Amino acid sequence: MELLNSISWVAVSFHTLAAVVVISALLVVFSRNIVHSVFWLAACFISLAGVFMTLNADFVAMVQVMVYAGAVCIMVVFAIMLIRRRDMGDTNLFNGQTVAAAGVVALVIMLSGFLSFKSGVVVPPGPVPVNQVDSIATAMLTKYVIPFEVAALLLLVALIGAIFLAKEVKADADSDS
Amino acid sequence: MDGFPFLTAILLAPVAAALIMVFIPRDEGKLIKCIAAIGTFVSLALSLYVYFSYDQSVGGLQFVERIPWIRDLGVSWFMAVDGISLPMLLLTNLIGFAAVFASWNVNNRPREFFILFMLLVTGVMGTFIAHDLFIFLLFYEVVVIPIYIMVIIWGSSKRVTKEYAGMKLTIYLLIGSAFLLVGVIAMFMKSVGIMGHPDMSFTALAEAGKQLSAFDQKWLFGLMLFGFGSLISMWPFHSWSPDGYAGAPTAVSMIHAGVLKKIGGYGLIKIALVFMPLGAQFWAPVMAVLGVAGVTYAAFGALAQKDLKYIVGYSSVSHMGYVMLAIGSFNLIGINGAVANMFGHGVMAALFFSTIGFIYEKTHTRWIPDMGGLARQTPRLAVAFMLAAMASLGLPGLVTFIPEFTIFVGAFEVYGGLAVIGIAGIILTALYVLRAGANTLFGPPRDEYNHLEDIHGPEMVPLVVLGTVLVVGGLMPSLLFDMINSGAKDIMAHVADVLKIGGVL
Amino acid sequence: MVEFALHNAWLVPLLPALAFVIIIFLTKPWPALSGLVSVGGMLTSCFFASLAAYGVFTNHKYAEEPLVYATRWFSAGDLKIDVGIQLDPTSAMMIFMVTLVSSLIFIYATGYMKGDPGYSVFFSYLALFGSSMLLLVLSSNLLQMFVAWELVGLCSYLLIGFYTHKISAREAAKKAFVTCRVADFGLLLGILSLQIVFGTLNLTELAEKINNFDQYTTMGMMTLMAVLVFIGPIGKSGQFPLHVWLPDAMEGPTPVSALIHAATMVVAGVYLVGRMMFLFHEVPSAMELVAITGAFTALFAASIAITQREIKRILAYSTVSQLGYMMLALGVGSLTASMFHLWTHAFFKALMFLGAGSVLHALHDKADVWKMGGLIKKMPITGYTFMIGCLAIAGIPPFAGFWSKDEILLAAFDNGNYVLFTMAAITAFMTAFYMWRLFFLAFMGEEKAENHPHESPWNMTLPLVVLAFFATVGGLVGTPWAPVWGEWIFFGHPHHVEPNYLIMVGSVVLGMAGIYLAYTLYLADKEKARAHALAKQYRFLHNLSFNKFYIDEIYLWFNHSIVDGAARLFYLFDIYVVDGILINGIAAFTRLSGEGLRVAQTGRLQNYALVFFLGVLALAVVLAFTDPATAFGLMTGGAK
Amino acid sequence: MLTLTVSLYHYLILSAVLFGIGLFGVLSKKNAISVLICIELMLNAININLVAFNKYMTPGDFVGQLFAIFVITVAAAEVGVGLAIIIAIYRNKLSVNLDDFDWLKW
Repeated sequence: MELLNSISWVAVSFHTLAAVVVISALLVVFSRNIVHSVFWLAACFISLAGVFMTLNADFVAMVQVMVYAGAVCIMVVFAIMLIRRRDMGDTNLFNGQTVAAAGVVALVIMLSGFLSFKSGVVVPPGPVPVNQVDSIATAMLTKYVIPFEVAALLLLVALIGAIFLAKEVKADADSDS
Repeated sequence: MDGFPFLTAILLAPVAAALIMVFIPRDEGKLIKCIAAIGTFVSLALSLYVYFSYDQSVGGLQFVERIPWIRDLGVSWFMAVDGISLPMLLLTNLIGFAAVFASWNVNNRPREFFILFMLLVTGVMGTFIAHDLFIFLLFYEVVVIPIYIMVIIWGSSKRVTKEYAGMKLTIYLLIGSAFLLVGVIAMFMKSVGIMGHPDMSFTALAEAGKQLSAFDQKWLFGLMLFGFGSLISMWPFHSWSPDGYAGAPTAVSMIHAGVLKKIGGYGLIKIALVFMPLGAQFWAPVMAVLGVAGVTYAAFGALAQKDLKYIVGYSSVSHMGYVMLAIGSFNLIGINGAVANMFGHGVMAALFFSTIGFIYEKTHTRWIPDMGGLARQTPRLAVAFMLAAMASLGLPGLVTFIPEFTIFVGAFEVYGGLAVIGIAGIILTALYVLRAGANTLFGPPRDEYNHLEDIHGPEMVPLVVLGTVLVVGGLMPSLLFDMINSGAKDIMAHVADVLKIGGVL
Repeated sequence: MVEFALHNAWLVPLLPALAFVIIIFLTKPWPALSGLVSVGGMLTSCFFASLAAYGVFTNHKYAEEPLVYATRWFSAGDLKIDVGIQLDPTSAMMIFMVTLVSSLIFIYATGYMKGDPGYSVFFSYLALFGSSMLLLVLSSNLLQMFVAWELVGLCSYLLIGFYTHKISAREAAKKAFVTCRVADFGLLLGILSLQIVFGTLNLTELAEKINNFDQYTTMGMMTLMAVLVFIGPIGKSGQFPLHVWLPDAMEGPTPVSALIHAATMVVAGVYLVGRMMFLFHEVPSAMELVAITGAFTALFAASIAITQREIKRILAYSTVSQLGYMMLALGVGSLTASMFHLWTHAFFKALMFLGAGSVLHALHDKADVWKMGGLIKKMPITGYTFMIGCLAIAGIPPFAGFWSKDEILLAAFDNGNYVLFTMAAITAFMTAFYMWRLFFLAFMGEEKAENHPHESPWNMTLPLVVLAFFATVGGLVGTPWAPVWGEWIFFGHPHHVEPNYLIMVGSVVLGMAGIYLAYTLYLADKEKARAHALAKQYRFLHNLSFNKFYIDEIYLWFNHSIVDGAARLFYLFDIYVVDGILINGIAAFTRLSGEGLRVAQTGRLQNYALVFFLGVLALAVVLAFTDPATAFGLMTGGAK
Repeated sequence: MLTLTVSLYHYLILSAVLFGIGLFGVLSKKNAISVLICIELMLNAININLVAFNKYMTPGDFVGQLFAIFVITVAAAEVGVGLAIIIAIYRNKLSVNLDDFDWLKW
């Protein structure tokens, strides 16, 4: 019991979730089948939502699940289906610069890890407010209302753009000729 | 002086002519040429007036016009003339006027040709009368573009294509100006540091130059030497000259060999030497060696040529070697000789190129083995050719001899044996010039040229104008030398002044 | 009037120059008028020259101190050059001789050139030629002299190459100019060093300063200057080894040859050395050089002349030889003898050249003496005047050449250099031989049937007669018994020589022997069998002499192989190294580096991203491991 | 004994690793869709940072979370447009292999 008490459940869940995140992310990259990649991506997103929970960011976690695990993954799956092939094996291969990329990435990780420790951020103590959704909603609709609206506009434009781009071009070709 | 802005008027007359031409229908070739002639003539007449009303006993800068322009950079519209810029200004106008008539038979887009030509002349004149470093560079850049376009459109392709020639010419000019620009900016920054306020005028910069450290002077002069050196076709930065002249249309060759090249020598004397006397002293032997190398090398180069324009192209490199040698001799006699030689060579080269232009126009060849006996069929052309040839080999009695002699005196005093090698160039010059003349003009006449018309009417103008200057300047060298001496002695006095201070420091 | 001429002697060169200008700009379309202007100009000039000469020779103070008037020509810094007139007995004698001989030649040319399409131009050139020579003679300044010197060269170029359509004329003209140019290079260097060392080029001032030259310079420098100055006359006066242009100069019309060989141009060199005696006098080694060059040239040219076939070529080599004499005289220190020979030579050589011209005129330019013969019967005036010339040059008293040649031999003998004396004596013998060989072959003997000679018109024969007169009596002004000449024209102190009868008789004997030898070989022997046999027997020597010791070939080879080779080498260097490697190399480097870097543009986004992150990494490293201020400085290039 | 704690640095390391994996995928995958997916991973890594900093540095404020939400929004839009582009290209080239898309090379 003492042992149990001494274990911070937040810490445990963080480490577990982090492990899942990293492993599933690795699987996203290393799967040879693109469909598998997308599944691992969904797993990664969901566990990331858990990570957000450990950070007391419930709302973000929820959005994460809805937008990423839900919308984005589904969209990607649709796209894959549009570009369908009979055999989905070997659809997700590495290109010629894998080794170089690995080197650069290793350096990036080392450097950012080093910088994280070097930065010496002092964490100020302080209570974490509980009623977060309220606060976020208030902030978003008062102080950040313009970015909010701009984001909405962006989504609209992206929607129209996506439709326009993905539309069949045959009609255009006809009208051109 | 008396209020009327002569120098600006001289500068703007061709511009005005160009502006009028814009409104003339393109097929009115005759009218366009007449306007060009009038524009350049106005400039010529005014500059003659200025030349002869310049007070040599007073010396210094005269006909000064000074209007502040960009105050933060200390730039002002500072136009003035002294004993060094006046001969150059006069030369530009003489050649500009003659070149219009040498191009009398340009019938391919005459309007564009003459508009560009007017701009070219204006740019060259501007460099000689501007006494503000910024304006000087401005006019220098004005020159580059018309030349490029004119070579590309109206040039001729022989050993190299005209596109190559134009490109080479332009890139060289730009490289020269790049060196120059770095030097000028550095000089300006240093001068701001010394004076405490920006001022781009030559006079202020010369004063500031007195306080430049010896080290600064050396590297600044080095930059300017290579900038101006590639302009004056200093060996080994000369190879644009033969190709460029060969590709360029007659008028451009005339202006280019006649005066544009001289901007290099003029700049070396009036800018580099005056601003950085210690640097000049340091670099003087280098200039002399490069000068002598240029003289001999280019003379041999000319000897191997069979294309008339190449011969004159190489010969002008060779003659500019003398100018470099003279500046390198770093004494008053040498500077006198350098400026006078630039004048003499300018007149001579212009006459040469105009003659070759006419020969080419009439025979459609510049290849010497294809010619011969032209003296019988086109005697006036032969006279012009021989006059230019004799001036080229420095015949006494023509305007080129006394300057060369002066240079030899100045250089021989300082460099002895080195100068002897340079002076030996006169033998080679005689050899190639006479060979070209003999093979072109003399010998049995060729039947295919029997129908040739000799030059007549407007085509005579270059011969008359430039020939007169050649002879008069040769018989009365004091007309030229008194003027140059009045400018050169000021410069050398200033230089001696600075050297004395430098010695103390 | 005499005073006016004395003080306005600049009119003497100016009048012919004016004639030149008038002909070129005004009277060119009317040949007869042009000829008149030219002759008129020269005659007027001759008139003034005579007056001036009269003025000088009646006032002995001019022999001590020359009459000089000058004006500033130009100045550049310390370099101050004057132009002016220097009248002393030497120059007075020269202007008289030049204007007189020139006038006669001009008159002759009016007949000789009749009908030539370039008649007017020819006379304008002649006038300019005379004017330049007169300017040279009267110059008070070395640079002015050089100017005239070069102008003389230019005129000779124009006149030698007057028949522009002939390739040989063109080449000869070029050769003359370039050869002289080579020599002028030396002269110019000499003038430059004089200017630099002594700070003046005015002859009188130079003479004073050189008198005590040790204040200014060393003996070595003096020797150098003297030798450099002497190079000019070597070229102009056709001394060995730069004599090659002179024989070729006969490509011009004959009056030109006469003018070049007798009165103007070639004697300019001798005159210059004479004028510069004050320099040479101080430098014994230079004097020796002058003497040796002169003696050698005299002998050398004579040995070529004895085998030549063309009439003008023989005369040309005889000129070279006689100029050698004059140089020899200068070299042994006798300005008097040299100028005396110059004076007499001008008359008899002009006479012979004009005579040769008359012959060529009659024979339609057939120049080979072997194809002539018996001309004296059909052309008596030409023939007999020519004979007078031959007598004069052979040194037969009382003709002019005898006195001057005798003077030179005497001067050489007195100088004590017996080798030079012997060379001069041998030359005298050879001269008599080859001149009379020419005379016997061309004028005596049998007439050739294919020739139809006729006597020339009066305006050609009149000058011959006048010149013959001077060639006969011209030497009497300087006989050993009445040395008027030496009283006036001397260097240092008046020249008095005791008549040396041994040398006098000896030189006459040598001349007679030469004539006799020529007589036996070429006139008495109708078939010329012995002459041919001799030529065959000494084939090698004959060929050597006939081919002028192959000097022209050597020069030609040098010019074509060495100079042109070097030129080609330089040009190839320019095209392939300076242009090809250096200039186009830089251009090619720019282009190639572009080509090379182009490959980096793979078009693959992921490549770019990779490099991009590498850059970000580098930047991050810089930012992470350096002090922020330094990092900022690094990125902004040090600007504050 | 092993004390299992969690601090800002843990989150930063996780973020760095996730970012690195995503970057690796972006740089080395052939399939365009896969690259798009990996970009999402990178964006998520950023989100971790934003939210973690929010919690540890400015607990009373929600700017970090707000920013994360905006990032998610933009990411969603980006995926939409990106996929549309990939489909459009696929229609022309019948390939989603990025190695084939090098028309902009030299």
